[in-house]
Amino acid sequence: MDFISILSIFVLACFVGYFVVWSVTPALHTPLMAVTNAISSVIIVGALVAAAAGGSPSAKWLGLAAVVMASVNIFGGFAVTERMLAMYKKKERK
Amino acid sequence: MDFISILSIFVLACFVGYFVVWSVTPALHTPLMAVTNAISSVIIVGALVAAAAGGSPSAKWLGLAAVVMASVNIFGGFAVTERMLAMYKKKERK
Amino acid sequence: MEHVAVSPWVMLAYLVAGVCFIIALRGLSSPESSRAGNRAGMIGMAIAVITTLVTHDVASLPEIGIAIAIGGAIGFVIAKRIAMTAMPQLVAAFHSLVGLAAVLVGAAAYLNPEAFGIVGATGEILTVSRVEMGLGVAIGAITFSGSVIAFLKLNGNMSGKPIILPARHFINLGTLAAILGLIAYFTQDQDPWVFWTVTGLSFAIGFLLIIPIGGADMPVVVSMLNSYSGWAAAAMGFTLHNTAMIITGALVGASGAILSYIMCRAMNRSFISVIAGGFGGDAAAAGGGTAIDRPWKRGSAEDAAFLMKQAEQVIIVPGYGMAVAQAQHALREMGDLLEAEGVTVKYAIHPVAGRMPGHMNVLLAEASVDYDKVFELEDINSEFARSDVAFVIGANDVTNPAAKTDKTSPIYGMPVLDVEKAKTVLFVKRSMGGVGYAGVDNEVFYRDNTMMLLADAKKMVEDIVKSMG
Amino acid sequence: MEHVAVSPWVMLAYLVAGVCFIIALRGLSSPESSRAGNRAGMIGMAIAVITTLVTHDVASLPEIGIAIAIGGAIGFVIAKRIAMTAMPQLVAAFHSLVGLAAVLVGAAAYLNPEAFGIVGATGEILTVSRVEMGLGVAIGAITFSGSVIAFLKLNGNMSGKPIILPARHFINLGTLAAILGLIAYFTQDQDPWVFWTVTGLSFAIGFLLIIPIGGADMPVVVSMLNSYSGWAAAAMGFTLHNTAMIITGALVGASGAILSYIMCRAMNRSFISVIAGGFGGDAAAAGGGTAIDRPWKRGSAEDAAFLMKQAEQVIIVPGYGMAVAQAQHALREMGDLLEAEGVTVKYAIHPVAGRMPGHMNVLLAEASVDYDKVFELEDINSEFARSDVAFVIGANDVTNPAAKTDKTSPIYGMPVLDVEKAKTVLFVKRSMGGVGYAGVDNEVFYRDNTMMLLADAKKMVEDIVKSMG
Ligand SMILES: NC(=O)c1ccc[n+]([C@@H]2O[C@H](COP(=O)([O-])OP(=O)(O)OC[C@H]3O[C@@H](n4cnc5c(N)ncnc54)[C@H](OP(=O)(O)O)[C@@H]3O)[C@@H](O)[C@H]2O)c1
Ligand SMILES: NC(=O)c1ccc[n+]([C@@H]2O[C@H](COP(=O)([O-])OP(=O)(O)OC[C@H]3O[C@@H](n4cnc5c(N)ncnc54)[C@H](OP(=O)(O)O)[C@@H]3O)[C@@H](O)[C@H]2O)c1
Repeated sequence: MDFISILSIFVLACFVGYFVVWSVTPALHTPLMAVTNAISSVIIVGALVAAAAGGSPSAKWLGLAAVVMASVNIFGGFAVTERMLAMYKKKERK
Repeated sequence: MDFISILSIFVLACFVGYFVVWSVTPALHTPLMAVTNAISSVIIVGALVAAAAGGSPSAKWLGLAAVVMASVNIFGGFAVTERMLAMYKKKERK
Repeated sequence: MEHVAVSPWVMLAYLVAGVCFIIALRGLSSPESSRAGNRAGMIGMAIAVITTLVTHDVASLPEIGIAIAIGGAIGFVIAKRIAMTAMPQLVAAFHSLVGLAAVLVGAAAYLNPEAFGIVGATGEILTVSRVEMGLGVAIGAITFSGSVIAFLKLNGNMSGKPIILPARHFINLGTLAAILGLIAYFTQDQDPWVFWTVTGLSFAIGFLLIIPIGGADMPVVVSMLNSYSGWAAAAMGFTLHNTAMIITGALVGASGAILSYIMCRAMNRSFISVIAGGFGGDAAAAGGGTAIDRPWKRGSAEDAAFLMKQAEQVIIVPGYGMAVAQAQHALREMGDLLEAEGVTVKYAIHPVAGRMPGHMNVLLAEASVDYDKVFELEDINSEFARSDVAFVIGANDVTNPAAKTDKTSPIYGMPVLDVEKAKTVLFVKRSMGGVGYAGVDNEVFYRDNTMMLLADAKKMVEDIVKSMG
Repeated sequence: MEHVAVSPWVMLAYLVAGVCFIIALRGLSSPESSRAGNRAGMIGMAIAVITTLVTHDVASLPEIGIAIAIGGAIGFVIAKRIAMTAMPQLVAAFHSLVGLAAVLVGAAAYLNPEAFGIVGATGEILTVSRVEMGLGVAIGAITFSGSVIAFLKLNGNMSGKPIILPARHFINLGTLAAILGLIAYFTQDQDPWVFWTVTGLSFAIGFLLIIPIGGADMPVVVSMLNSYSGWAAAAMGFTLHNTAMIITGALVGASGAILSYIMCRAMNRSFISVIAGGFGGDAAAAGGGTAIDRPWKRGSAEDAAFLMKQAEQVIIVPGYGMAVAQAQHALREMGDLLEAEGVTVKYAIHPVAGRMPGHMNVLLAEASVDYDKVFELEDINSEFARSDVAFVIGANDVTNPAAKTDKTSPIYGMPVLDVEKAKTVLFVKRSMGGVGYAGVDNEVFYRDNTMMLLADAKKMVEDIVKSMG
């Protein structure tokens, strides 16, 4: 992938982000914050690359530390979102 | 640009298209049809490439014919959209 | 890669052009921003054209200049002269040109692949480019011939009646299969006969697919072809590795698909049933036989003028008949006179009133009706009950309460305007026998609070204006 | 390119992961689709992680497994245990982890660039990667230290009072300039001191930027830092040529920015004024001095119960105080009892009620209030005039009519709920002196149709429930 392709992808992704976030209903803004938290931990990909590679032990340990942090976020973020979303109910008590 | 970059761009552009078209107000659906007509004539880029190149005279004439058609669309499409949009007025007669 | 390496600046320029097109459509989210959006579209197109010209060795600049000038002049004149009521056929005609241009570009790429940088190491066209080229040409050809038929039907050059061939589904599916098969074979053998047969069959299938569809269903078809022209542009964009074309293709493809969907949903019909064809010939043809012998009340222009002047609020419901009669200017005048009398005047637009999406809005805008007096169905439907007069002009199906109650009606389930809830309904149409697009009778004609104003819409409104003066 | 050539299938997998994340956010457009969306997000994350693991030579799978297990377990337990009222600080804490992870990844890439495929022909790190890395680390570090402060302030471990250093704008701008200058210099000289100084300064600026901002403005800050963490992920995505990270970065970046914008707009404050800091300490601190000696009416739980049982429609307006008091369950019980008496109960949610966007909705959902009884400001504001009782519980600013009339008020221009139009307003708060976030007095307290119910929100509602039984 050349730089310009990546830039194109980024620009279009910004448009998608803009539209998709405005389409979120205000009642779900708190879950939105939690789930964006979880997905921004996709940075774990970088952490895994660092942790997987041989060569530099310090880089490996930094990577492993990053894996731990990102995992907290991923599991915590998705789980708390799931927990919140499970609370939104309609007419179930009738 | 490799195929996967192009595919990524296409996929994201489809999302953008989906969102942006739903965001168009129904009152402007007719101008929407006219303007999409105009922009889909960006195919003129291909026509220009064919018309510009030496080598194959038949390809050149096909290209020139395509340039004419696309130009009708581009000028006609944008002009008629402009004409329609100029009609949408608010409280100007007061 | 085998592609000619393109400078990143060129690719950046095409990306910018694509973004301009996104901004152009985004602008249409409100009338205020729409004109700026349209300008952005023009800028994007200029960027795309200029970038292409400056980054290629142009052996024939004068010819290209002349071609653009000819095309531009034709387009410009058409755009200035066309009547707003003729928008549906204009859009169809323009689509046919996009389709044909795509076919020509595909053919040129086939004849001169070097120019497009799609020649592989063996001197043959790259396999992936062959697929993209085949698909682009096929979609372009279908768009062309389909749009020509749509144009002829909408413009009245051809009867709107569905033309049903025997075994048509069989023929159509066979032809489509042949086209796809040949495109697959094209990857193995780039012989001219394959390419030209794909092209020829695609032209044919475009005709075949559209002739069985009734004239009144043409708007859905036009929108669907709009979508196709987008996908054709996207396929070309894959061939040329051109971001502007890919983005545009996706935008236009999505736009056509969504508009078709909106129309089908608002008509409560499935897309498949529209495309399968056979429904909705000319309104007259479809509903000519309805026997009507129930009592109804006829009114005159004077009655209507009197009633409306006394009203506090009048809601005007325009429909297809208003467009046909070109009554929008007279209607605006009537609205002005009423407002001068202190009457509140609002316009209620059903999503499929008229014959294309947004049709009524553009006509009212042409007659300089303020757009903040023009309301969508959801926003105004609750107001009929609070209004003294609903003035229905050339609309029919969109006011038919059968859609709410009669499960056997062809329009059952379609959302309709509740005009019958107004104190008085004034119904302008030419005859009691003439039905609308769906070919069904309308209960509202026979209600106690309805007064029929039988005449051409424009003439009737002009008479009302005279009686008010 | 100097990058290691990656298989197209891998890139396709990352694209699919990115699309899953888009679908995840799209799902949040309605509660019905939201859980499927969340699942899509999980699938996307699984695809990204698995793709990375299977396409790299993993020298240390056990360690990685343990790291994921530890992190996952911690995250899971926190997610299960956390009180819904503590969501703002939880989000802040999670952001700090994303920021720190980004810094660590950046540092790892700096120490072992070969593993990331960003080494140029000369054996040095590619210039463009250095810029991306520098930006990623800087944004990550700011996100980390800023989020830590936000967490401490929201969690009450640190006073919410703005801490104003002398010449802070000067210090901050200087530090930012130094960071950017060093990143530019980093392209020329990849010496460790440059990298670590950038990292250190960025941690420092994160602290410096956030400490002058008052505790109550923290939600805007958290959202802004959310946006930053997105851009940090996108910068890493550029370095790794990873579509999933780029798409995610853009999504999260947009989300944070838009939420900040929505909050600022709903508070009628400019983003700049929030970020410049100095506003809104602890509510008590900011408004402690307001002298109140105008007449007002006090009511008891019995009065409130009696009034509401007689009502046809009661609109409940929850605010920050309800969250603090954790009164949502008692409130739901009260609503159930009222409905059993035939009273229509609705909830009106102001866009910035509470302390984070959607805060009240999530608390009401926790107490199993049906979400179709919960309305946004625009949808319910016209209903107060038709309601017998507006029951305001722990809300203040969002009901303050000064926003509509008093140009000198700090909240002038902010849209507010028109509670004073209801026949009776019941106002639950702990004291007459305690003001809200904006630190201003509320005219509604002193109106004839207002009855103050002074007590802790939860206690008061429980008392009302008792009097009803
Ligand atoms: N807008 C779209 O995108 C779209 C697309 C596809 C299909 N459609 C369909 O089109 C229909 C639109 O409904 P509609 O209510 O607007 O129209 P309609 O139901 O087709 O009715 C048109 C009415 O206008 C009258 N009329 C025709 N010419 C007239 C003239 N010169 N003066 C006065 N009256 C005249 C006709 O009666 P007389 O003959 O007695 O005068 C008829 O009752 C819907 O069924 C919709 O599903 C719309
Ligand atoms: N939602 C967001 O995203 C967000 C973000 C940033 C800022 N803000 C700001 O936060 C404010 C939110 O408005 P709001 O009306 O929800 O809250 P508010 O104006 O801050 O008022 C809270 C009220 O609750 C009372 N209260 C506090 N603890 C209580 C308890 N335990 N029991 C009963 N009452 C209690 C307080 O009075 P006493 O002390 O007398 O009890 C106070 O009057 C707005 O100004 C908004 O701009 C919101």
